[in-house]
Amino acid sequence: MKNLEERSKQYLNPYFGGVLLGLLLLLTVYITGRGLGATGAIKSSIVTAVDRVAPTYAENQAYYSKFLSDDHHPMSNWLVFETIGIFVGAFLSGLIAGRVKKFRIEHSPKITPKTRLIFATLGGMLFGIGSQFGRGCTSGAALSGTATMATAGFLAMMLIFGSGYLFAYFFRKLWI
Amino acid sequence: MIHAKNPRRLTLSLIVFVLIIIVGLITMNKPEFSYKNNSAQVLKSILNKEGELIPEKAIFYAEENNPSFVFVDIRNPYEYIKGHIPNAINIPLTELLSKETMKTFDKYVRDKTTIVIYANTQTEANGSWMLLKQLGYSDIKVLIGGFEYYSKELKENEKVPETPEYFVETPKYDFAKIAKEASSN
Amino acid sequence: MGPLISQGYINQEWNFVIALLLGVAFGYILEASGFSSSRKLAGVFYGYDFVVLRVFMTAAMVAMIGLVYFDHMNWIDISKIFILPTFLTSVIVGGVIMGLGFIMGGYCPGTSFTGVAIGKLDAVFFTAGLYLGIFIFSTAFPLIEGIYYGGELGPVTVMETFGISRELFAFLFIMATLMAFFVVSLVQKRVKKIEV
Amino acid sequence: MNKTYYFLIALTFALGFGALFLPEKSHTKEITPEQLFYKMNNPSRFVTTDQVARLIIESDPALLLVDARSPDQYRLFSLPGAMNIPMKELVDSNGIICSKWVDYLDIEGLNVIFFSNSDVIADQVWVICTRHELDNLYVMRGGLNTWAETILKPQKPFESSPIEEFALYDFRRGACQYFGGGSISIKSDVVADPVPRIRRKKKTVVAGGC
Repeated sequence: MKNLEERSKQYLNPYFGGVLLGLLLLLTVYITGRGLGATGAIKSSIVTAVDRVAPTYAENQAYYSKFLSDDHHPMSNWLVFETIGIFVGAFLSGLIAGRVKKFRIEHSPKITPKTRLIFATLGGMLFGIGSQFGRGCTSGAALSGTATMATAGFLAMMLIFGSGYLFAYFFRKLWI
Repeated sequence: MIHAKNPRRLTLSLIVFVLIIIVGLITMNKPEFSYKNNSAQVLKSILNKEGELIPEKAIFYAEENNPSFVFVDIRNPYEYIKGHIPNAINIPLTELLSKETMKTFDKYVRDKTTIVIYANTQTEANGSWMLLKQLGYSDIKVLIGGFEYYSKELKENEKVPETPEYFVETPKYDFAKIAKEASSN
Repeated sequence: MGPLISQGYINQEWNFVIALLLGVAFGYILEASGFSSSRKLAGVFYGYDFVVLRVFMTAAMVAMIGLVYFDHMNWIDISKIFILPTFLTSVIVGGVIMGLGFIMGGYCPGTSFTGVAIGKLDAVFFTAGLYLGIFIFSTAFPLIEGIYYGGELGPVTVMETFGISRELFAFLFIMATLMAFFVVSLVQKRVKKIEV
Repeated sequence: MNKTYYFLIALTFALGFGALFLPEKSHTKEITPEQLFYKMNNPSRFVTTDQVARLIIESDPALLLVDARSPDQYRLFSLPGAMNIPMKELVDSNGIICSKWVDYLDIEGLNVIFFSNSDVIADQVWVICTRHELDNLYVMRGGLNTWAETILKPQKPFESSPIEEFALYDFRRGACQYFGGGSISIKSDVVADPVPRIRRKKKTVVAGGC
């Protein structure tokens, strides 16, 4: 019993996690015909917000209007629901393993929490911009794209990790 | 926090995955029919007219009961009884893809017997002929002119005109001229 | 048979319920594999923790080989699944920016959500950054439209790009993955351990 | 390393290696032979010359007439508004219908009627197109020969014929007047370029997103 309890606090064996994730991806493709994603929901909520605040601007601007249509609300999107699910699932997992705690910041001892937050925001911002260029993020473009053998997905995977290694040296203080 | 070291669940999940695939491969139902010839090959054989049998030859083969030709009447049994090419067998169109038919056809293929499909007209038999061609039967012909022309030919027993009537795709009229006449009337 | 939804086997109304359920499973697996920790994620770039690479490559491998077999067994019509269109300029620019964002932020979008869910403040800031980034992109879109639509190749697959069969690519991918796992385990032994 | 991992590596390798020996599968858009057979046996794939004449006179917007004969014959005479798809040039060397034709034929809600001098060539084109997942295709029974006999040179029915025959005759007389006037000048030298059509949107492929 104690063994089981201890194990529930551990992370999954990474390969086991990978097989599960692969099977989930396969199931997703089997059911919906496309892969998993994450940034799509953020895009939808931004489009909705901009449309609410400045409807004429949103309609006339090329990128927003791409995702606006009369019969279809941008938030009633497959990815929005999927993203809500991600939060719920992660919270469940964290709850079971006892990892859910009040707000805390994870950082290398060499930097202050403030520095970490600044870089987290900057990183998020870059990732946001990059994901639009790449037409998907790590899960949407790289993982799902590679699994469905799209050239773009394969390229995205190589480039994300490649440029990560390229820049790793300059940001080593953040992590080690 | 560390990762679980024990790969038991990993092994289990991977084995389940492999089992799904193995079960899938075993239970996979093979399609009964599949195309052996693509449309380019079919079109080629249509254009070089190798699959057409003219009625004069058909009469000749049918009367001497040539064993290397078998006539397949795809009309319904009623029409077949009313009249058919001598020694023709009757496979109604609806039965064309049935197991028995396939067995019969395969026997003819083994015996190197040419199958000649016919119905009342060439158009009526055309679909079946093309379908069988696409399914990979190479030694299969269609009777041009159909049974209508064949029976008429037998009755009248006349000399064949310059451009035989059974080449239905030759224009019978000068359409442009008729159209002009129609407007002047 | 598949994809079930676009083939009409599943009613459109169930679409969002399914999305939610798949999302729950996705979030659960990500969190349980340790993707809610940014230092674990960043470990892949410094050699002290390769969980990202292991999970990611295994997942891609399983899904890829699964699709190959499912296609062969006629369980899924592979011509009807979504293939990400390739815009060469756009994906190169995007990939490099994303890599930079990854190393600075320590998260990627999906994992940052799991971080938020278990209460990581840096994940919250990363997610806020994501909003900001996408907003900046959308607003500045007229300026960068050229890059966004640059180098269009359409929805091509690696089979078309490299001129090899789907099965061969899957096999090569598996080989590369197994090799990578082996190399990575060697590297991890030599690098100083960092407890996260 | 745990010994189990050797087994797992072998298993993964076997999966990948096994994939190499899967028989090749074609991914061309085709209906199965059974489906083709089923469609072939549906008699409603034939339309009469009278029906075609009526559709042309009513200038039905969902109608596309396709002349399957050679361009030479098409240039001499064709039905008004018809486009020319010579049977010879229907498919490319891989046996797939040339995309320049698919753009015209594969449009939601469009009814395509094939015709030739008789109906054999039209029927052959019909079979090939139907195999390649094209829908709403028809064949004009009797082709232009019958067209000439019924529409351009309608035969007066016998005195004893039923009233329907006279009605049909009247219609054909009217149609004859209609077609006699303008048909020669229509599209006499334009090959395969009728009204511009919209390319059909592929609706089966799901839209993506991150």
